[in-house]
Amino acid sequence: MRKNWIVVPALMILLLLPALSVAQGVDEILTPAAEEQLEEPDSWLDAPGAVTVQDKDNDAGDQLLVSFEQPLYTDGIFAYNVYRRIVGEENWNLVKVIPADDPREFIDGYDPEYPIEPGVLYEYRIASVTVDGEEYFGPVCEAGAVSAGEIYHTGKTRVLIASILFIVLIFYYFGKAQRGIKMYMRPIAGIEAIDEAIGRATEMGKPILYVPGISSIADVATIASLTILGRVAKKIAQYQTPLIVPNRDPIVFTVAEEVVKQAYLEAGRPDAFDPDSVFFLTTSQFAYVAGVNGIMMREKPATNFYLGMFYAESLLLAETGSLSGAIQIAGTDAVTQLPFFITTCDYTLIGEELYAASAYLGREPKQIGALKGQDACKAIIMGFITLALVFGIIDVVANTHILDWLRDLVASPIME
Amino acid sequence: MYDTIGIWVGAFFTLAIYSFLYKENPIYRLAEHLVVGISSGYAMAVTYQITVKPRLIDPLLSGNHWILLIPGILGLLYITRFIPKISWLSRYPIGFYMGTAMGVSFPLIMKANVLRQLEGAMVPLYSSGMPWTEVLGNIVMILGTLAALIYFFFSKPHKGLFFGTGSKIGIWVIMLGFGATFGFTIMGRISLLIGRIQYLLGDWLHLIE
Amino acid sequence: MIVMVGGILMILQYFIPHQISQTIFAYYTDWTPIILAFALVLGVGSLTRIHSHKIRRKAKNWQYSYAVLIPLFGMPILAHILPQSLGGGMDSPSIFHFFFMHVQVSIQATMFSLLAFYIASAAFRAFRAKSALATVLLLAAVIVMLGQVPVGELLGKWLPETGLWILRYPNLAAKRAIMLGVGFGMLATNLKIIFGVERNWLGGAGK
Amino acid sequence: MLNIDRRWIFLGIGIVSIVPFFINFGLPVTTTMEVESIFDYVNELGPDNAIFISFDFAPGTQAENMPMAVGVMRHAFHNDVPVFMTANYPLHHGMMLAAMEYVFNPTTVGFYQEVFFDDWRDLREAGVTGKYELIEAWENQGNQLPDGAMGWVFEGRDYAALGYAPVFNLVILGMTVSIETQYPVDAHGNSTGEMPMLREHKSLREIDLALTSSGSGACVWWVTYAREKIGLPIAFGLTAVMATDYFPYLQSGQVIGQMGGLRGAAEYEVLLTENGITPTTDKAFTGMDVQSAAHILIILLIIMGNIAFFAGGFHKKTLLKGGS
Repeated sequence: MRKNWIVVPALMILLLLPALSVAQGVDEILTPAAEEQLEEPDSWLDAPGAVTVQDKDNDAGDQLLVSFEQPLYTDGIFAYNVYRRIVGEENWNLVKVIPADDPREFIDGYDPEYPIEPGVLYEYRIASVTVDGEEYFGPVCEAGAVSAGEIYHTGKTRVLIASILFIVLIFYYFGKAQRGIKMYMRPIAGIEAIDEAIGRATEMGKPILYVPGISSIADVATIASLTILGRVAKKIAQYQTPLIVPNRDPIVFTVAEEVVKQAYLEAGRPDAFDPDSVFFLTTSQFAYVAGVNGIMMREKPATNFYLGMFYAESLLLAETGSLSGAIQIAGTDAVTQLPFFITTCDYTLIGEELYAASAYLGREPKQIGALKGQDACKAIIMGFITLALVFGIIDVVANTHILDWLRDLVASPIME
Repeated sequence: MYDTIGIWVGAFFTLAIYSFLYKENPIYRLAEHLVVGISSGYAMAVTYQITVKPRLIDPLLSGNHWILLIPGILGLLYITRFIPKISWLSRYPIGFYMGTAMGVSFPLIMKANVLRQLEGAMVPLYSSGMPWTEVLGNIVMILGTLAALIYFFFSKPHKGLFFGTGSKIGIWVIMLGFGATFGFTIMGRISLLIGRIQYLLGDWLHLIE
Repeated sequence: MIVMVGGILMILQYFIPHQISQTIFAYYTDWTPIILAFALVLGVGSLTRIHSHKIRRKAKNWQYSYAVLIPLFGMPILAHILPQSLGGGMDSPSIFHFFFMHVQVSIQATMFSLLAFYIASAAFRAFRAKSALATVLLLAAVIVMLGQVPVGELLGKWLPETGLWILRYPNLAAKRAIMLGVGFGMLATNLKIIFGVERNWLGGAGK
Repeated sequence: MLNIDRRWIFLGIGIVSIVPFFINFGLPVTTTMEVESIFDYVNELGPDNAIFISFDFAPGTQAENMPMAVGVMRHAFHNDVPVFMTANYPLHHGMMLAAMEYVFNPTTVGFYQEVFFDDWRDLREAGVTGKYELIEAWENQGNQLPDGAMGWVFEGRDYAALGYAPVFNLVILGMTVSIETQYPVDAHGNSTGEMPMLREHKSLREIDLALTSSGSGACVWWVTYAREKIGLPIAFGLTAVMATDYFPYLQSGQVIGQMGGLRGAAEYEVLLTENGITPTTDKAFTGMDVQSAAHILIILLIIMGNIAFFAGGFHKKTLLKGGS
């Protein structure tokens, strides 16, 4: 029964197997006549009609949109086989099997084994297939179009607009910052707390512990932390309070040392810099915690700063610090660690506040510019959400559908 | 046999780590160092097996994929990092990767993190048949998102009706969110402990099923 | 320079479906894994350096450095050089697989479960409702914790329901706001790196 | 009182997490819509569909992530849905192999009998690749399903252990075009091109679901690179620590459902057992009793600690002005 053509793509049978049971069920109930027909050796199926081929939009020239006319009588058909070949070639390739219930339109070219070459003319023919795998061919149709790649993807306009808007805003504020225009930034409560905590340690004559996180220098949080460390060290240099900075990452250690040295220099007290105050502890996470906890219990610092990227060790550090009675100020963008800091520390810089604090303290124009640019984008988002809220209320009250319109404005299709 | 020894060794190292709860000790330290070495060694072996051999060495040896020499050499430049004189060469592979990775992710982040989330925040407040908890939830969700965004807005002082009240509501919403995270974090850590106890009591001692 | 060209090229690539852009992208997806495979050498190299230093200088606890170095080089040898008949190779059963399955998995799985103990200790000694905000946080945490376990349902149906409500709405709002903020933060960082404003990530390479 | 040696508290947690194993309460776990939606989705699938299970977790979180991956894997095997398995990091590769070892191990209740790729080469070359005809032919060769096994699972027909590939986000992107170019061979060195399941599902476009059981932010890669690009449905299996952060993806429809932590895994096990897909619930469900006990202990500790703190005035500090 099985003919040559069906052995070649053996997988096809598989595809058909489950459909088979469904199709048979349907046949039995709805069209007993069709089944009888199938049993006859010269049974006759209606072949599909003409094939229409269009170039698909927004592709790399490797996809064609193929649709074909459904046969007049669909009884007994449970699938269609789609064959394609380059015009002038001998062999047909079976490129797609479409179950009878599926739409008669599909995108050809997704199959990596039979790719479509851009600019090549193909011809198609489609066959109706019976349950037993017999095929009845429709006409051979030359494709009405060749596939071509497009220069621009029209489905991505919204992303493009958003991206351009974002880039323009960031660069606008970059420029503004570089021209030295002062931009307003609201005071961040954490910064006040930092100053106050330094003062407190000075009064008590006890050291200050500064943990710059345990991540690498590539982490934005670490970079932010080191900027803040510079400012803190400068203040400390003026008061001559001892500073302890243990490090976990060797590269962060070298940068931190530089930063602190520079800060003492800027404060006019390079002589007060103690080279042992910034040191490398160990790379192992829990050993690092054990080391820092030891320092906390021995030296009893008056103030602990935990600023930067933290993982599971945050809890252990903050717990010991809280027991030693120190004032603790934390800041991280690690959302899972923030709750631990909030419940154990006196003040916590939450997420972006850490970046903002660093930009604020560092006073590097471009950082502030970037922050301003991001703020502008947030303002746009906030505008949209407010509008959505208003429209939502109007929708409920007046029974309109303007919210959908607004949603469509920003919605991008799932499939590209 | 193979598995039995394995489970005993596994149980030994599990207990070695737990001994840290009592006191730091040499066996704990040994386990801690071992894991660093083994995991890096494992990563090297697997990377060779899965990437370097089938994607670089095999095609090169087969002789007609000379273009793969370019990434191969670019990759080798990483190693110059250890030779101080020419360590600047290692910037090229790092630069290539960072630049392209940043570029690839830019539009995708814009879509998934920004546009898609904005779309998600625009839900109808009420449609027929919604229970009151869901309506209240939607209102809380929209207002909460807005308020939390205000909290992270640095260009305006947190004063007045919009920014003042907004940021206050914002921090409350953020705290509720963190409370949920907090609860889940505790839950997660305990789950991991449960996993180990199942290993010790079940796989090792066969005391429980 | 490479950074900038690479970055801009890849952004544009997203919007251009044309075949040339796709070919470039295919090369990129082929090459990057190969290049990055070598990056592993960096990590291994610095590990080797740190620990051989320790051994040479007989620093504190230097003996343990052997526990890092021996498996570091031993594992690849076991996997690729030792013949199968002597327990080489990567599939089970082999010495390589044994070390992974029974030593490494055990140690790593246990490491994080240590935190269950520390959380309990911190719960008693450090989690304080010292401000209104911290109180809200702790209350939400308690409700969610009870709501997530079967015993919460015994205490009352409202517990898991309130827990889920917190998760589905206020938590969603907070996380979405953070996600938007972080999204913009990442985008800005991407731009800063592409256009060379931010250079710290080079970590002083070649300086 | 607050200065109590914390080793006593450690001991308390130790006891609380061991004792419930011996006194089985078997408290019921009710299921939530976040997990049900994954279950229902997988339940609809059959032999012509295929799913991905991505092992995106390290040994550190296997207690939470493993039951999720195993649950979905057994569900798929039960419904004859082919399963592709990937891992995004070398260590995660080992987790994938461990999951297979568990599901195929005869000591596991309700295990599946695996048939290695090479063992059914002759049948494959004879063109017998459909699941049902394959089982028939295989059993005609004199093979018998061992006692207690839930069914046959043929490597290359029912599962493909693709494993780890570096820069996994790009691998996902590449698989949207072709799985075979990203994985010319699987983790056991078998040629993927010869696998029937790969012949039927050549790219992610022909896949119906990807579950990422994840212990890191890498789960988002599936959303960014597969969901957003070709619309592949994604399901999340997340550690509890991460679970709350990903609700926005759920609500915006970027993922179809998520399992959060051991609780999520336990819910899936309950659904599997209730629907007769596995004979018994598994490790996650058993763990929930301990979870209950430990949560209660920790809540009590928080309450006691706060009472002692506010009553005893332990280390009273004046609050900072800057802080609220």
